[in-house]
Amino acid sequence: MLKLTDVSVKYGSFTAVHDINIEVNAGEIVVLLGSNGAGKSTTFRTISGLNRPAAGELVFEGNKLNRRPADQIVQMGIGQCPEGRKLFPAMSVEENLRMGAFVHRRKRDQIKHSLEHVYELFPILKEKRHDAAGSLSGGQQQMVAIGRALMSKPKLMLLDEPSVGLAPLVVEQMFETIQKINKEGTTILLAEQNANAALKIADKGYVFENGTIVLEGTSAELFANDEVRKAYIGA
Amino acid sequence: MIFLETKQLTKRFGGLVAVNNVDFAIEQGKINAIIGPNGAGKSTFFNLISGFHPPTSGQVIFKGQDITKLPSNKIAELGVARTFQTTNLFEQSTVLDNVIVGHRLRTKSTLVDAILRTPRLKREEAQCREKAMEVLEFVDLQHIAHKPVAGLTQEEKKRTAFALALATDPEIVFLDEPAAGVNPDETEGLAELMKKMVNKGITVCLIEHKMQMIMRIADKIMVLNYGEKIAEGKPEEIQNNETVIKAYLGGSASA
Amino acid sequence: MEILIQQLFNGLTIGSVYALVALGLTLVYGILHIPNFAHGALYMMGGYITLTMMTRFGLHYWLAIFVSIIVVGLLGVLMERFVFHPLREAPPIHDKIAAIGILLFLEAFAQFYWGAEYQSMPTPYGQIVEVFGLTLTMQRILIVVAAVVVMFILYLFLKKTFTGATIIAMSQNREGANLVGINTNKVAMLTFMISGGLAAIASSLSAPINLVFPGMGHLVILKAFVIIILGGMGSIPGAIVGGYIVGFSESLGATYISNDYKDIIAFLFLVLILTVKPTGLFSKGGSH
Amino acid sequence: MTNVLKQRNVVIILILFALAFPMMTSNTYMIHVMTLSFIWMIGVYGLNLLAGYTGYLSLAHAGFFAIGAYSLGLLTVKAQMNFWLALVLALVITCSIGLVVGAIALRTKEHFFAIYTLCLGYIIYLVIDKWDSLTEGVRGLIGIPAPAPIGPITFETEKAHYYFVLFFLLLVVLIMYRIVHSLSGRTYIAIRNSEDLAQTIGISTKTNKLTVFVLSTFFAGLSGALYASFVRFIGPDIGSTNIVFDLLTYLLVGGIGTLSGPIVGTLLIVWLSQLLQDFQQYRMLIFGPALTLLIIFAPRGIVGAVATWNMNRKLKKYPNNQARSGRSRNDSLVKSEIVPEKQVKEG
Repeated sequence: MLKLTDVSVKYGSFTAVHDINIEVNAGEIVVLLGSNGAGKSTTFRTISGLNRPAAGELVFEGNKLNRRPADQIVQMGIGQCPEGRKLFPAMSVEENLRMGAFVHRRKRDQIKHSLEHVYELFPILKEKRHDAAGSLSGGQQQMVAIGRALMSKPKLMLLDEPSVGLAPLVVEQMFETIQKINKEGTTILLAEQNANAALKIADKGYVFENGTIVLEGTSAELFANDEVRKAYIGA
Repeated sequence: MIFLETKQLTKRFGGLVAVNNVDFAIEQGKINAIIGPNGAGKSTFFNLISGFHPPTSGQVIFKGQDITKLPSNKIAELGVARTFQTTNLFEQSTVLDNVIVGHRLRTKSTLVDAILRTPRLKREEAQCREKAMEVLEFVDLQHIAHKPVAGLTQEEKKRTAFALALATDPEIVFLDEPAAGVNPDETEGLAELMKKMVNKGITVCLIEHKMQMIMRIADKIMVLNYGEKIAEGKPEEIQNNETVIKAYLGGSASA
Repeated sequence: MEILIQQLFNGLTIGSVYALVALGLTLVYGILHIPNFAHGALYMMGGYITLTMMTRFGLHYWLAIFVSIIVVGLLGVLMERFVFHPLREAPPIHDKIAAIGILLFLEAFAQFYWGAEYQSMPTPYGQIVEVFGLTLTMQRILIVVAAVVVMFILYLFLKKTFTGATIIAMSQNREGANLVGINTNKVAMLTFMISGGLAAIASSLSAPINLVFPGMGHLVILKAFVIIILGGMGSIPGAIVGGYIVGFSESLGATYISNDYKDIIAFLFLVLILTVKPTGLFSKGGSH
Repeated sequence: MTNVLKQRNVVIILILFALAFPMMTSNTYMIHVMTLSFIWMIGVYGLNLLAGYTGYLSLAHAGFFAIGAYSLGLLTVKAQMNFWLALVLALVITCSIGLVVGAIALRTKEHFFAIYTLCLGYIIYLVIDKWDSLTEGVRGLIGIPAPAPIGPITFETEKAHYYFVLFFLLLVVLIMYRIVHSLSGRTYIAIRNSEDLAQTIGISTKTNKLTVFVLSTFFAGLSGALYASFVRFIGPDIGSTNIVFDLLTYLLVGGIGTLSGPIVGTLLIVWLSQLLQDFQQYRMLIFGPALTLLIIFAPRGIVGAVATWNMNRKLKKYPNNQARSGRSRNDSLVKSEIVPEKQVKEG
């Protein structure tokens, strides 16, 4: 479904991501692991068109993504719940969600359905639908961000560290929800520092270190691997 | 006397508690590291100590003096230096020119001195230049002292930023992700440089994500998670600390 | 008492014009975070184009205003495309200077093309009416009513349509907007179009009671800046409320303090505000 | 080293040329224009010190220009004061107002500062325009005297006035040169570069910014006072924003944040405007777009462009050089990659 071949991304003279290869098949949950600054977010930004790759090829369902602007990539069916959430803080929860359906703005019925669906996944959002998104707690904001990405009915959803800043209990619920979304037919590419929780729900994973992929394998393989542990706490 | 410590340091941004009741003592002459997952409040903690943000509550004590409410330039005068994640250097001028101003706080000449070219100004300029060359030699950049910053590699820029901090004659330097954005072998070089600083008697405190490096060089590590201190100790202790592993790997610490 | 009411009505009239100009300014500030110093020149161009359409092409007042909205709106779009867009990543001092360059050009252009002399704009609404014992000109009533209508339409557009909401969304988080599939370039152009259009409406409405001349935008734009600092940079309700506050204080100041110094009132406001709160009223605390 | 020598030679040749200029032409009009451009240069240096070296774009400087001019004018015409005493007092008055205004204005930053100073400039203009009883309002002040003779030296002729102004210009250039090449100059550049960083290396940004602001109003006031005594007539117009926009154009064309930029830019534009004499009124049809295009394509003006070219040549001398200056766009992205905590706050 999504294939990255030898992709490199540079910021000025600094190579943030170097020659990475990633393959995501339809229906999978794929996780990118690695510490902060290892290159996960850069990879995401490149897939969603916010950054331009310096080399390599990105292909989504047979179409090249390389030079497309971010808004077109959303239309092609890649939704992103970005690092830092990037919500519209002064807009209400519902307005945020509606903006998520921007690419489907003419399909009123569909928007209504998607909205209901998001409220089903996150009942608390329905309660707070008239509150400003910026006034919610971190976990609830994360829900809005995921909900907003869902509203575009993506075929592939990119989730950049959905567990950041969330209390452990909420993290667990978050991952359950992610699994649920996946079961409903959305392919998921996840970046996480929370290796344990992520590997539990993922089919396969890639481990990033210093901008390159040092390890890849099924979740079971990675779960048992000492390198993963090393990558995280240097043990 | 404790060298530098924070007492119940707390910072709130709106409803979010970025740093929550952190007590931390920095040991003199050692490499102290602060680690933690993304969003744990490390940078905020740094900013509180260096006088960049006022804390919501709590205190920062440096050599027995309460520096909580001092503006950052006063804190610098007391011997506390810091670097930023992004280097913020003046790209158009040379490495040396960038570093010279670092010693400004130890000089007294004023605008009048500048206009009249007084002996004091000349003396102090020479002094600043000397200091700059000295710290450039220390960070091993003397060979490119006259090269414009715009043409430097990321690692060289980091070293220039170190030099600038060192030019203030600090007793302690705070380094905010010194190795972010540099290659693995260059990271090695920066680690060596930090050890060298400590050997020279300058206390180092850093935030870093490159765990292998931290575990190798740090004498003491504090771990933050959700703005709270969850562990503190030597690298070995941290590596085997259940809470820390849980914070990093998540879920039950079975891995 | 009668004078007071008369002055209050005058304040309402001036305030309406200020609010329209400030709205355009605040919209652009919201999405690009630049103070558009050239906005006053757009206001001036609006006045001249309406005037030319009426006198040279014999268009009806309303039709002339319509043409003016389109032309000035497009002028705004050109500015965005060719000046502010390329400067998006430049240091903050750059776009201010660029805007000043545009301002100087447009003023020189107006002087070159239309001449430096003051011109008056005819209006089909010159009649004088008496309402509740007050003597008012139709034009002034028109200004107040039209401003309210325009603001209401703008409100509906921003609040009730998807396209309008994209402007709000983009002002709150540009990358976030990009990631839900909004073409941020298009939104930026649209915003400049609206901003220019509002300036054109404001000047076309007020020109019949003032005059048309190359420097007519100077004072208005300065006051509009004061207004958006008063109401919060980027805030839409703030621009409206601020516009009326400045309008009222000016007309009252002119009566009860000094007509000569009435223009200073707005600036004294500003000096006061920024002296007490350097980041402006209603700025979000804790940023940076 | 050869570079320094070359630079010094250029400076000496320029000074000699400036000294010889009145001798080379018998056309007093040309001397008049040259004197005027020297006066503008002094004002441009004031703007340059603040905007170019410290990073604060002040749009109130036409106001300070006017304060300098009116102070001198009023003290000599209305108070019948000795010229030299009046000149000193005029500068003291300008700087005092500058000190008060600066203390308030510098609490703001970036666009707030620009807007604030723009409005302050307007207030100054309005006060001059409306305070009839003091300033004569739109009628203007006439009969401002030329400098009083010092012993045998008189300043009545165009040539004498030329040298009088040139003296001040050279003084200002010398002061600027010394400031820029001193610890103080480095301090200001550090502030322009990043106030946060400057503060953490122990620089009191507050004091330094205020010092610069006052000194820059001093230059503006000096320029205004010289203008008043040279033109002999002043009206409220000299405080209008057009003046500050003119100064800004000179600065930008020459090169903001460069030492020779004000001279290059002012000479070029003033003489260019003379060539387009009939077009004078509409000069902004060309200079307006020029300002905009310059800031997009050559933000550091003519002098800056030459300097950049020189630097790139110098860079090439180092073979291990990896890449040219990382564009700011990329830098900001790097930031977003490695400053996650800031973004958490945003949410």
